[in-house]
Amino acid sequence: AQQTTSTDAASATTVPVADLHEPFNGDPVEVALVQQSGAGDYFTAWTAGANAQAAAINIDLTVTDARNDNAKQASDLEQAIASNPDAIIIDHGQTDTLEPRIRDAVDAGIPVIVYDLALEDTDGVIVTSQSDASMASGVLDQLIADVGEGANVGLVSAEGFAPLDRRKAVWDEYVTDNDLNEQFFVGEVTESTATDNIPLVDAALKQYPDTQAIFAPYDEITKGVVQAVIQNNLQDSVKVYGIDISNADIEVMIADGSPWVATSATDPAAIGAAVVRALALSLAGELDETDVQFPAITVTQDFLLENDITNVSQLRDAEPSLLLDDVVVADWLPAVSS
Amino acid sequence: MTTLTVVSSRPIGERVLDGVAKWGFVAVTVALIAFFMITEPNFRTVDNVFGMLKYIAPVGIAGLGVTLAMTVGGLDLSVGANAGFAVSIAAWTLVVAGQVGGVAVGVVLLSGALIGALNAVLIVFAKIPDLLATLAVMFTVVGLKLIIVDGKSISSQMTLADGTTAPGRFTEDFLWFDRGMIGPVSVPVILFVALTALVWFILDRTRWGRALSAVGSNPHAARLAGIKVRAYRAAAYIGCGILASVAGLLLAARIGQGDVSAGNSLLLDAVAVALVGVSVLGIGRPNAWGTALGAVLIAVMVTGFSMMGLPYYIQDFGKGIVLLVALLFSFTFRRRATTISAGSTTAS
Amino acid sequence: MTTLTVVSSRPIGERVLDGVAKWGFVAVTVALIAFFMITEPNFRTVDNVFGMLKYIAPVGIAGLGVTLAMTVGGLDLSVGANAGFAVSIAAWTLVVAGQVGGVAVGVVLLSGALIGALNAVLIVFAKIPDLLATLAVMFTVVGLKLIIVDGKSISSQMTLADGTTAPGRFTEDFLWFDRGMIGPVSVPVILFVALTALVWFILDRTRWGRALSAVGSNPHAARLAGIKVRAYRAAAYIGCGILASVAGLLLAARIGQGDVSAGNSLLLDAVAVALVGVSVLGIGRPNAWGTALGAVLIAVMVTGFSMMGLPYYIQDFGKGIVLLVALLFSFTFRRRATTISAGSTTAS
Amino acid sequence: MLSNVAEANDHPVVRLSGVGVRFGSNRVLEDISLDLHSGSITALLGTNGAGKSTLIGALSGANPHYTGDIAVGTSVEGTAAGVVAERISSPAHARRAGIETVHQRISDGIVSGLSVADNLVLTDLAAGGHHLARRRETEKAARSALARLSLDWSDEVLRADAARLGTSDAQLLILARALRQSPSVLILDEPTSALTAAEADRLFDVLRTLRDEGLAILFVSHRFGEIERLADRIVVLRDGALVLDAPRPFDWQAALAAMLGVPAELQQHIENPLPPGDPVLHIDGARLVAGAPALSLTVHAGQVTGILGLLGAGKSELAETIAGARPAAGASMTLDAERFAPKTPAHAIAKRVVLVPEDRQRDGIQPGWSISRTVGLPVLSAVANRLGVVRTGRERELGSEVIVGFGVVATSADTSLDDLSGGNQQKVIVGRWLRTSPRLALLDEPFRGVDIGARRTIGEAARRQAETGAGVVVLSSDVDEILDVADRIIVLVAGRIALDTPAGVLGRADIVNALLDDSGHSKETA
Ligand SMILES: Nc1ncnc2c1ncn2[C@@H]1O[C@H](COP(=O)(O)OP(=O)(O)OP(=O)(O)O)[C@@H](O)[C@H]1O
Ligand SMILES: Nc1ncnc2c1ncn2[C@@H]1O[C@H](COP(=O)(O)OP(=O)(O)OP(=O)(O)O)[C@@H](O)[C@H]1O
Ligand SMILES: [Mg+2]
Ligand SMILES: [Mg+2]
Repeated sequence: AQQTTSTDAASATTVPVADLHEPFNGDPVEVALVQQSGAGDYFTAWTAGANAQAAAINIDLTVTDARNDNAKQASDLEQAIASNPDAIIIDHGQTDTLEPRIRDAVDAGIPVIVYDLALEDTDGVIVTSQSDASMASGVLDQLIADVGEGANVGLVSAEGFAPLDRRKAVWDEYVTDNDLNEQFFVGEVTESTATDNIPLVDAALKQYPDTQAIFAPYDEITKGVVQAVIQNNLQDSVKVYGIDISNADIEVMIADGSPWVATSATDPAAIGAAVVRALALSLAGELDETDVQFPAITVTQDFLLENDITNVSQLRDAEPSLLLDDVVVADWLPAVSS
Repeated sequence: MTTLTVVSSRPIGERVLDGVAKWGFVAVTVALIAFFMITEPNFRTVDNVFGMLKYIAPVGIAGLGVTLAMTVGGLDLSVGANAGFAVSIAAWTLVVAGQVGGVAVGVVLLSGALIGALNAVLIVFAKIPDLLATLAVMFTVVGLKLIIVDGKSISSQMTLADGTTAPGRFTEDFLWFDRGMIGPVSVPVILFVALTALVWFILDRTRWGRALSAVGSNPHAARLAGIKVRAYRAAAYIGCGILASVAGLLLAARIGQGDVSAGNSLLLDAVAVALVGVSVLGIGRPNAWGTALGAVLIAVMVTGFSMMGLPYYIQDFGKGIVLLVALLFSFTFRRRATTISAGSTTAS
Repeated sequence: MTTLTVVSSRPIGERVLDGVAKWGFVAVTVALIAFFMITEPNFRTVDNVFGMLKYIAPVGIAGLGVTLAMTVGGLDLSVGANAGFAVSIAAWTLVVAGQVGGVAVGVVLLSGALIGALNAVLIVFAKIPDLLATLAVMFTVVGLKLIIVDGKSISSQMTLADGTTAPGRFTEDFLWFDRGMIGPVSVPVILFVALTALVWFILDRTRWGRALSAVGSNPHAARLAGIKVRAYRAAAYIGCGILASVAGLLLAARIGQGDVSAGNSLLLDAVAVALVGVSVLGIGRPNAWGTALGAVLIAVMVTGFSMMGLPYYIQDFGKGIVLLVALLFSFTFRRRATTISAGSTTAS
Repeated sequence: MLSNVAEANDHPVVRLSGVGVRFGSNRVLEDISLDLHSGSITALLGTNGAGKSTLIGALSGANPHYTGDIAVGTSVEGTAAGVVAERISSPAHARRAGIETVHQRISDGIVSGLSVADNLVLTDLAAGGHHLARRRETEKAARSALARLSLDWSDEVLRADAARLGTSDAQLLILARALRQSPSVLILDEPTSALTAAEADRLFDVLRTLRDEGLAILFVSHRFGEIERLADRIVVLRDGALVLDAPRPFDWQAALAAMLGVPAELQQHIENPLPPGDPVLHIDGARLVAGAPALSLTVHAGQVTGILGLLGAGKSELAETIAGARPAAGASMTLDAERFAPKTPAHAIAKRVVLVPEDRQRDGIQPGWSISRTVGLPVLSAVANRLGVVRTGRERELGSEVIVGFGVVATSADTSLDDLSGGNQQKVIVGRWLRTSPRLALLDEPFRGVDIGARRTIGEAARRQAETGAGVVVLSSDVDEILDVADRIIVLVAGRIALDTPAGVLGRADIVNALLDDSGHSKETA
């Protein structure tokens, strides 16, 4: 299959095939990337990063996107195993759904690497993740610093989505430990998450206009929350804390009078690329750990404004650690992302 | 010669039943509003009322489009895709092409009309049944949108493919479509009410509306009565496309960026309010005020239930139950059976 | 005595056009399959063929349900919600109640039949138009499901409200519905083919099928002919409900947990394949094999496009274009059915 | 045999006592008491809207919401003293009781999407029996049903979608289906209005045989000639009440008076045929039926041109071609000496050429629309003001104009067309076109299903129109209808003009002979 990589950055840094490490110096290495979702800004960037890194090191990446349909992801994985690739990357998913099939792959001798997927049995599988716990605690520390203990707060999130559930667990701890007064918990994840959350938060704010801070641990939701706060003219009294970052998010954060004061950030493109590198290192026999964590940083509105940052590339320049270009690299395997 | 029969006055019982059928849905809505007003002090505020209307405006306007399509006996499954396309194309015009709001509005309306025209050509000239044609257009338009924007949301200051920063941004005059006020009322609310009145006026008061419903109720007979059936069907789909793109315009101004997921959930809502509109006032056919009322009912439920602090999943259940009760009032107690023609799967 | 009208043999041109209308859709599918077979070596494998069929089985089976509802002239918007409910209720029975697979299957089928019966009661007895009734049921069932599971996905080892760990798990006999093989063919594929054949047989070969079509195409005439119109309509919706729950059963076995989002995307797909089924074989009315073929076409596109490495959004566009081309073949080139002369003027 | 019939006549098989029906507040039938005897044909007469179909609705189970009692079959027999009341609760129930019904509307009897053969055995679907639908068995059963009416349809026809049948064939299908059940009571609601004379004759032969076999037959018709030939007894309904019940010999003058409520003339002939005026429309090179020669015809203003032809002669084809409803395919036309090539009905209407289509249900009615909306539809631009806003008052005036002018039985101009009796629907559709003062009016089977009074109303309206200088064309397959109204008579046989004569020159027999010429029918002797 022909891989479509529209990224010019990739071709610029491609190492000649012959100079690559085993097994990348011969025929293209067939890798299947089985995604739970490839849609939305985060995953689009993630996939682009993975594609760029793969193209640079002679990996032929076949991407399937289940579009949040877990049954389809199960089928995609089965079909990936049936096509007997050199390795499989799994990006997000449901443990119970994927675990038995991952075992099938391991039993069939196919190397498997997972990203942000909790497994009970990680035997023979490389596990990578961006730490939800650290992301959440990063912004929540900022929240406590801003509004103090015992403040009136609200949570806008949905249940039933693994990363959101993990972030909520951290939130619940912070609420108890800091004696926060949780006034409301609303929110949903839909096909149009940003727009569909506006009325929910709008109603909550009408009910509790004295709210001081809102935690919205998913940037699509955060955008809806910001909209609802502005709609109620409460941007001076309500602070919003989010998770994730994108060009679109930065635009919202730096807008005049934006209530979104802090977010936790990784660079999805860099992460997508790093996952592919981790796989490459392991295929080359050079990866010594089986559990790779990618660090997140907390980005505040003030930081963005002070440094005149208006998009992700400028943020990368200001915070080079986002690029992850010193994580899972080798001489023959430099970091490449879109 | 034959004489006119005198109408005898109808028994009370029947009149009560007719009243229930006619006003049952409205009564449920009013009862719900009253309930929320009593239990939730914040529900009563003027701000909240306008807030609800503002929130529901895009759904209501897209629903008006569906009402048009239903009037000619069809259904348009591409309204959500159309609105989503409008969001992205508006963002592209403003941010990437760096144009002002007026240009973006023009581009959006044009794209809506073109998508409507594509539906019209497929249905009227290529004779593909409306449900199938609009389904195919839905996929195509969603795909086209994503191809144009490369699957990404467009926002100001984004880096373009050539490495430069996008020159434009969402201009104030464009954002006015969400934030602007005329007197105490915001622009989306005014647009919603104005478009409802316009669609009502056209459908109910003008000869063109008459012709549209004639086409919907018996196209064959309409043709023999001298109605240009194909032109009217085409016009209805183009009108529907334009209304869908207006809904997209409001969404774009609200989100303030070219959110790729915008519009996805609009289809079901728009079809739902148009369907509810058929029954709301006991009219039994697609109508503008009914559709608007259907939209308001949904907004009231979403806002009221949220204020009560119910989790979203109890809201779904509540929506279902309220809808059921209202439907029971509207149809079960009515003496004449109604069938809603909502699209066909066979060529006409 | 009577003279027979001689049937003149039809001109070649007409027969070609008829062939295009009848086989155009199939030709597009075959062309697409051939294309993928040539360009994608993996597409050719037997594994892949069965994999595709297995993947599409739930959509196909739910589509068969929609086909039933369409046969009696209706449509069922609650199939996705029904299947989603089946997933959660199966998980609840297995994990929380700790029952074995057989019990879960029974509970699932029963819930599907009940949801179908609820639709039937609303449509047949409460006289609510089918689109509205099934829309309201859709909301209610989704809400009910989320209330039952507290908005959470149910998985083995989960902590219950009382702090204990759930006693059960997805048993092997339940998972057999996804992983089991009979000979070289997996259980979902066998179920899909068997149910398609069953629905085809009932609709095309039994008198109940004839009665269902009669009810769908002219309920008034069917009633006057003594057909129990209400019973048949109710039966169709109950059948549709059961088929939707079978689809949910397969999804549950595949996902291996009570995923709350399961079934969300099923509605549009099921309606799409049933609609495509109407046109696929040039039959022009809902039919089982057409629906199955529609499902296969979608599976081929999704798999083939993914293998080609196209991003998801190009796949949408591709789906739209393929659908459009196939529809053009099926409808645009179709000749209008003409009046036939039965030759009933006779010499006496 | 004969003595059997006489004996059977003493026993009613159906007894209606005090039957009443109301729709909403509108009481349509009041206190009807009537016996139907086996071995006897009863003709049911009444003006349009008198309640004939409503009575049949109650008898056939189609409308179980009647008051009073209907006793049937065994419950009547053997209870000489009194009858056991029984409620006919559904069509299936009526059929079990031995009542078979052919309803007035053909669309109530044909299920499109199913094959012709399936439609012929439609009632089997409800009756039980074999669960598999076996095509060969079905076609065999279908064939034997058709044989009853001496019909022999080809396999191609039997397997075709029933929707493709023409009106007469569809009517024959429904009749054949009704007869195959060997019922004890047969009810026919205007079965001949869509049949040609030859087909009607064949039907009558069958009905006489059935009567002799002991069936009780109730028969609705507006054609006195038919009734005179067939019926043993006439029953007249007026405004929902039974006003006359008379055995042979029939006093038609009295029957007509009973129907209309006022004395009226039975026969009506054209006294002074109008002479042809200027040519209005000329058509040249029209091929109406496959294989027929091209036809040329000039229609003159100031008179009614009657076009007579059997089923499939090409009448509708001709009318629809002129009205732009069908591609002209090689035909060229002039209207008032100017080229006339309408591509759609809208073009023709703009030139004031209007068509009253033969199938009002399919081609004339918007379901659920009121009389005034229906009347206003073809003249929307006149009904609306300059801004396009419909003036509802004006619309209602037009509706009332048609109601009064054509004697439509309706509560008001806002009454839905769905609630009108068949004949009254027809009056509305004819009326809405004639009131537009067309240049050329084409009336395709305008008398189908209308009562004698309405037939005169429509006929007079057509003649008045002609007298104002318009061209009027009436197309029909009934000789008497044409003789009643036409100043010039054209007989169309298989797409070709077989006769063209001014009225009053040739006798009825000559015209009938021209009609049957070439078609293999036995000729009628003068
Ligand atoms: N479903 C209905 N609802 C309301 N009124 C009805 C309905 N059906 C019939 N009517 C009214 O009942 C009256 C009798 O109608 P019916 O059809 O029995 O007349 P008919 O004698 O059969 O006339 P025709 O000769 O025209 O067939 C009419 O005035 C008609 O308007
Ligand atoms: N669309 C069509 N395509 C081919 N043949 C047709 C079509 N419509 C009608 N015919 C045939 O043309 C001939 C004339 O039909 P037409 O309907 O004009 O007859 P008619 O004289 O009006 O008879 P009827 O009494 O049935 O109205 C018939 O043989 C008919 O089968
Ligand atoms: Mg009648
Ligand atoms: Mg005709």
